[in-house]
Amino acid sequence: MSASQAPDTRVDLAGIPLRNPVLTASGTFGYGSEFAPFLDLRRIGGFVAKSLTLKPRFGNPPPRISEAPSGMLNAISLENVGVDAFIDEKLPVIPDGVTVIASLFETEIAGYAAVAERLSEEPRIAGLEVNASCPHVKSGGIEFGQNPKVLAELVRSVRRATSRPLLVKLSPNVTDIGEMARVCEAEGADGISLINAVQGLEVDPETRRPVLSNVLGGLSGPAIRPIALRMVWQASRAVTLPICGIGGIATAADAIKFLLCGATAVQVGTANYLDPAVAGEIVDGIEDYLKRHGIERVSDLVGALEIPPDRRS
Amino acid sequence: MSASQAPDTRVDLAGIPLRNPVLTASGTFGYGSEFAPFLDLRRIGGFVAKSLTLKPRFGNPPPRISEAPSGMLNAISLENVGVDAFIDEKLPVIPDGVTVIASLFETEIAGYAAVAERLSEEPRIAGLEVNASCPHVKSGGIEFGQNPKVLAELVRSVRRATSRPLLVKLSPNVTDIGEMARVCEAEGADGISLINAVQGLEVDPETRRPVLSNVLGGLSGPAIRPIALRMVWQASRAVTLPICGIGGIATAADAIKFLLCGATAVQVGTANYLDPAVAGEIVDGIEDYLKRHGIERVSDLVGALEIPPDRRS
Amino acid sequence: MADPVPIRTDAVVVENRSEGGANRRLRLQVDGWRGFGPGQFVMLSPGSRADVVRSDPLLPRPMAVYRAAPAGAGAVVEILFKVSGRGTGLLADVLPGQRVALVGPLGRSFDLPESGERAILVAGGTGIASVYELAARARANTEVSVLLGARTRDDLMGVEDFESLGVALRLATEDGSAGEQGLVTALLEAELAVDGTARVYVCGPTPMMRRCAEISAARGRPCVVSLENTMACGFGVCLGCAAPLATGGYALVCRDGPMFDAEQVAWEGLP
Amino acid sequence: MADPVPIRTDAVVVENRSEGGANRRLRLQVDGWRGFGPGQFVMLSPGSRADVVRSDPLLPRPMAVYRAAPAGAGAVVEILFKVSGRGTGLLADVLPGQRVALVGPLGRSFDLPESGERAILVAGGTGIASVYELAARARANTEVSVLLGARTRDDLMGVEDFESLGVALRLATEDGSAGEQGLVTALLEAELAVDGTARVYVCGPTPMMRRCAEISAARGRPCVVSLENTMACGFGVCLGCAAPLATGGYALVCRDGPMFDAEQVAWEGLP
Ligand SMILES: Cc1cc2nc3c(=O)[nH]c(=O)nc-3n(C[C@H](O)[C@H](O)[C@H](O)COP(=O)(O)OP(=O)(O)OC[C@H]3O[C@@H](n4cnc5c(N)ncnc54)[C@H](O)[C@@H]3O)c2cc1C
Ligand SMILES: Cc1cc2nc3c(=O)[nH]c(=O)nc-3n(C[C@H](O)[C@H](O)[C@H](O)COP(=O)(O)OP(=O)(O)OC[C@H]3O[C@@H](n4cnc5c(N)ncnc54)[C@H](O)[C@@H]3O)c2cc1C
Ligand SMILES: Cc1cc2nc3c(=O)[nH]c(=O)nc-3n(C[C@H](O)[C@H](O)[C@H](O)COP(=O)(O)O)c2cc1C
Ligand SMILES: Cc1cc2nc3c(=O)[nH]c(=O)nc-3n(C[C@H](O)[C@H](O)[C@H](O)COP(=O)(O)O)c2cc1C
Ligand code: FES
Ligand code: FES
Repeated sequence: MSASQAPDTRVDLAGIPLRNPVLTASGTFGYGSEFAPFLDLRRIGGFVAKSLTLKPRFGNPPPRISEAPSGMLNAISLENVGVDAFIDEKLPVIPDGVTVIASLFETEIAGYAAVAERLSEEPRIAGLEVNASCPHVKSGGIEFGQNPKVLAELVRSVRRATSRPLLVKLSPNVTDIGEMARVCEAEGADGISLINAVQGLEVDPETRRPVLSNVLGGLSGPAIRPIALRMVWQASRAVTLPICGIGGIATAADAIKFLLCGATAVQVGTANYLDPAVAGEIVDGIEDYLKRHGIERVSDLVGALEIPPDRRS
Repeated sequence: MSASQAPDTRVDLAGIPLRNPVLTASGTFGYGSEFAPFLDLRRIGGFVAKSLTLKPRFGNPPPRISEAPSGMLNAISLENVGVDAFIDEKLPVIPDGVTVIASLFETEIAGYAAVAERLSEEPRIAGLEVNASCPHVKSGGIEFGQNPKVLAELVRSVRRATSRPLLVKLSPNVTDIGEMARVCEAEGADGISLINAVQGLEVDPETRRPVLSNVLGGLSGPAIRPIALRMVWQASRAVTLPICGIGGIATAADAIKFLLCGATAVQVGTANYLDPAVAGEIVDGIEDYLKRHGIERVSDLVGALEIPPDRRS
Repeated sequence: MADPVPIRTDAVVVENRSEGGANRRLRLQVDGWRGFGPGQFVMLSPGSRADVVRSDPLLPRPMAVYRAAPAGAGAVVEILFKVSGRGTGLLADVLPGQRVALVGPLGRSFDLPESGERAILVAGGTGIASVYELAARARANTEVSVLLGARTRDDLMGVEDFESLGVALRLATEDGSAGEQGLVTALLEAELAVDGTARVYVCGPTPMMRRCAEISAARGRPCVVSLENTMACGFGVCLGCAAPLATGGYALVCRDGPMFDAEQVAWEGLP
Repeated sequence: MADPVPIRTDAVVVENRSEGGANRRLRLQVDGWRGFGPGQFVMLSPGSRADVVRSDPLLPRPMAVYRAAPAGAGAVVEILFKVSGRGTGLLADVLPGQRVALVGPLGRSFDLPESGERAILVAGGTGIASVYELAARARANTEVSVLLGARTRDDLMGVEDFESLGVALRLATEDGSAGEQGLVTALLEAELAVDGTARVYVCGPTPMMRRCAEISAARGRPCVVSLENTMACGFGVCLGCAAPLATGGYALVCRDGPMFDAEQVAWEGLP
């Protein structure tokens, strides 16, 4: 590759063609247009909108967020405008050429399928991401993504409800992420996204109460990046499905680490709060890296981690 | 309590009487005497020595450690002087009045039992802590503490091998920490310690290699504190066994959070590296807190987290 | 007039000096600044200064725009803040020439009082920083009374600036070290005892705002409060800053506020 | 003589100034300091300054004690360091009066050359900081040659200090901007071509140390190298700084080193 030639940053994520592998993560990018003042949405690979339920939902009482070491805890719960308002009000204001992935969740499997069906009617949506980190009411608070049987049932019924590219976003709160990845593969998902926030708890020693009204929250940000990288690597060895890597990404170097561990694309989450233009800078940084290393296609990085021979178990 | 009266900081951890609830964690406190220049070992509740195997072991090639956001990754592996050298050379130089807990691990269950037997002969050792975060060779790299059946077998056979106070140190890399806690309770452990380091991975994007020679490592430090607090709280609701809380503790406030979540005592780990006197300062800080809040006994804090009524599921 | 479109940039520290007690005045050169409305705020990231990136403390800190003056390719933006934790502790350390990531201006601005309507601005502690610009702009076409309160003299901010504005200024401190001894809410009660129309604007600790809302309601005067919730983003996408509404549901303090009509707020649900 | 017992304290910054290029000189007031041996180091925690505690970057940074002079209730300890990452970037920012957590002195010290034995000190880049005190102490009873190398003039540290010691000093830079053009290893080859006993002490990048070890071995001269591994604790408890030994197994750089006889080291196993 000549130094002047722009590297090819395109990737195909689970049947969704992306101009580059940098997406932004559900719940950290609103419904997209909030970022228009800061970032040309066409510069990034696309965005995953806030997870939708069938009906609008209010979410948890405050406090909903708390700072943590190199991270934050959140317990926003299900707050969203609902699938209809998303389609009627939010989607139309997204400029053409911006790739939109819709995220969905519910507290019962039937609900998921209904939201998926409704979203599948919408040509403007490039693909669906099933958020499996929601507590499954019937399993008494265990997340859908924490039980392989429940997860299988969930993926199966959403798969039946849609023929659109289908990503399943996995919970990191599991013993064996490879097992969950295999469930998704077996049930016909087109790809997996990981990781969602890690379950955590923060306490105020002065009031002796949990900081979050919900007691438990999800830990996100740089703190969880080593865990996310590990899980992406483990999942990439368990399945051939494309993987979208998520967790603590704040720089191009971070994104590249995920690609090397086997992710086809990445999602930037919490970092958007600190710097609403960061996703664009990560795109720039990846291009610089490719040029500097004389790599023609970003896809050449995917899974290119070099493991020392004696560790290739 | 009058302001001048010193609060009672004594606790009983699984049959081990401690002058205060601040221990130091295995692998972060050497064999104790390394800290003598910095800290009066009698000031703290006690220490857990580096995990021992039957024979001395060398450990992994470098790099063994790497910095992470608000934490570090380590892959020291099994390096230790072996149980005999510990008893013959390390224990005798520990001053009287210092509470020593011995930690043990092996790659097979029979090995654990043998180390436990050898350690049980030693009156100077106040109790044993079984490190269940070691890869179980027969399960192909899964940790002992990741499989309830393997964990049950492990605890059962170590329980048979010793009548001394027995703590089981749990792996955090599981879906349901409560289940693992119940296994320990059912098999006759006297208490549980949690958490060990969280499995993570770090990559050098320039060399495209994992930073650690072992590829995977254990994430420790403040980054994991919200995860540890959550697991201690979950375990405390699952069992009545006393719990020793571990993970990212660096201040008295951190320690108190763990007590409130249900820990009877805590262990300070990575923070010892940054400040070898920190465990003593945590003891001081807890005393100050008790005085400031007019609390007579530190044990009154254990499990005293106030949960809002509508969240008491 | 619509609020200006926010920008995101690395502001350069022009000055960072003590303002008495734990308070500091930070002056930032912000290139590309497009103006702001009274009551709007910026998010500052002292924990991830551009020259040495670090991730703890992680979240940016919301700070009211105290005032701004055109300068260079933008403006010098002034912030008055109190050192009260780790983020503000780091902010206290930044030196002239160093950079601080900034996003803003954010939030809605105060609606100015209608012409002829008297404006009573009540502010406590760091809330003082949120009302200076309102005082400066409102005095053009209305009578403005500013009531500032704090625990002690050192906790007051910007008193001289308010004095030079030429607005009616009254102070209250709990220890009597400046102005009247007592709570600023007592000053409000006295002000409202005078007849006539008046709109009350309040920014300060939640109990103070709630009390001001009660006092105003008792007199039938409209009251606007500027809430301070923990924020992660500041522009409506994390949903972290929710404040419960009297009518049920939540508003986002960063996007729908920070100012609300006092009767909109479900006070008992605020943390 | 046994090395002094280490202490752990908050050192107070006395001075922090540029030393040319990315290099800086940090002078710390360390109360309770009990002295140190040449080649010993301290662990500094710039990421968790005592006034604003933060946990990123987390680990303390090992830094050689360049030199120390009694002062007040202890000593002023001098550190020469290069800004090369986040920890050293924060260290570059600390101001006089601010505090930096310090643990040390740690590690073994260099064995001084025997009387009459010539000492050749070879140092590259930041390794220069590790050999100044050795030069200062060894010159009392031996002939000392100091060979300093760096990429360019700006990367050299402390040259004037070495000059005022009155030791034989030769410089090499890769770009010829100071001293001879080329690698410092070439200077060593020239020095060893001269007959007589000599002990070689080396501190610098691993490839340079390895090459010096080979050159010395070829001439049958003893060679001591001071290794730089990533460290978490600095006092032998994390087992993170393991260096592979030629005889199998590992030594801890912080406890058993940082200096080792060159033939003890299994060079191919170093990261
Ligand atoms: C719209 C708005 C405008 C503000 N304007 C000013 C101002 O002009 N001057 C000023 O001194 N302060 C102002 N504050 C309060 C200021 O944001 C907090 O004092 C500051 O965030 C505390 O950070 P810390 O790192 O010192 O405290 P820490 O205790 O370390 O903070 C921990 C977390 O809690 C949050 N937090 C702590 N206290 C508050 C608070 N009172 N309000 C909101 N979040 C808080 C922090 O942002 C952080 O996320 C404003 C707050 C809001 C919401
Ligand atoms: C015994 C000893 C003495 C030293 N003396 C000096 C000295 O006097 N002056 C000086 O400038 N440097 C010295 N160094 C090297 C210095 O420790 C590193 O340059 C420094 O740790 C880099 O930190 P950073 O935050 O700038 O880099 P980062 O890249 O942010 O560091 C990331 C991690 O890698 C470690 N690391 C990075 N580079 C090195 C290195 N070369 N050696 C060891 N660990 C490293 C850091 O400690 C940290 O844990 C010494 C190292 C050792 C082991
Ligand atoms: C405030 C907040 C809200 C979130 N909401 C959602 C959500 O609605 N759906 C979802 O799938 N993930 C949600 N997430 C998880 C993120 O998409 C992402 O998986 C996680 O934060 C880890 O990435 P990060 O470390 O880059 O933030 C949310 C995260 C945060 C911080
Ligand atoms: C370098 C290092 C070595 C460790 N070695 C052991 C060990 O031998 N046995 C063990 O049970 N835990 C070991 N641990 C885990 C700690 O005891 C502790 O459980 C973990 O680090 C979490 O606590 P922290 O965040 O306070 O460090 C080690 C941790 C570190 C960082
Ligand atoms: S602070 Fe993020 S939505 Fe208000
Ligand atoms: S740095 Fe911890 S053992 Fe050497």
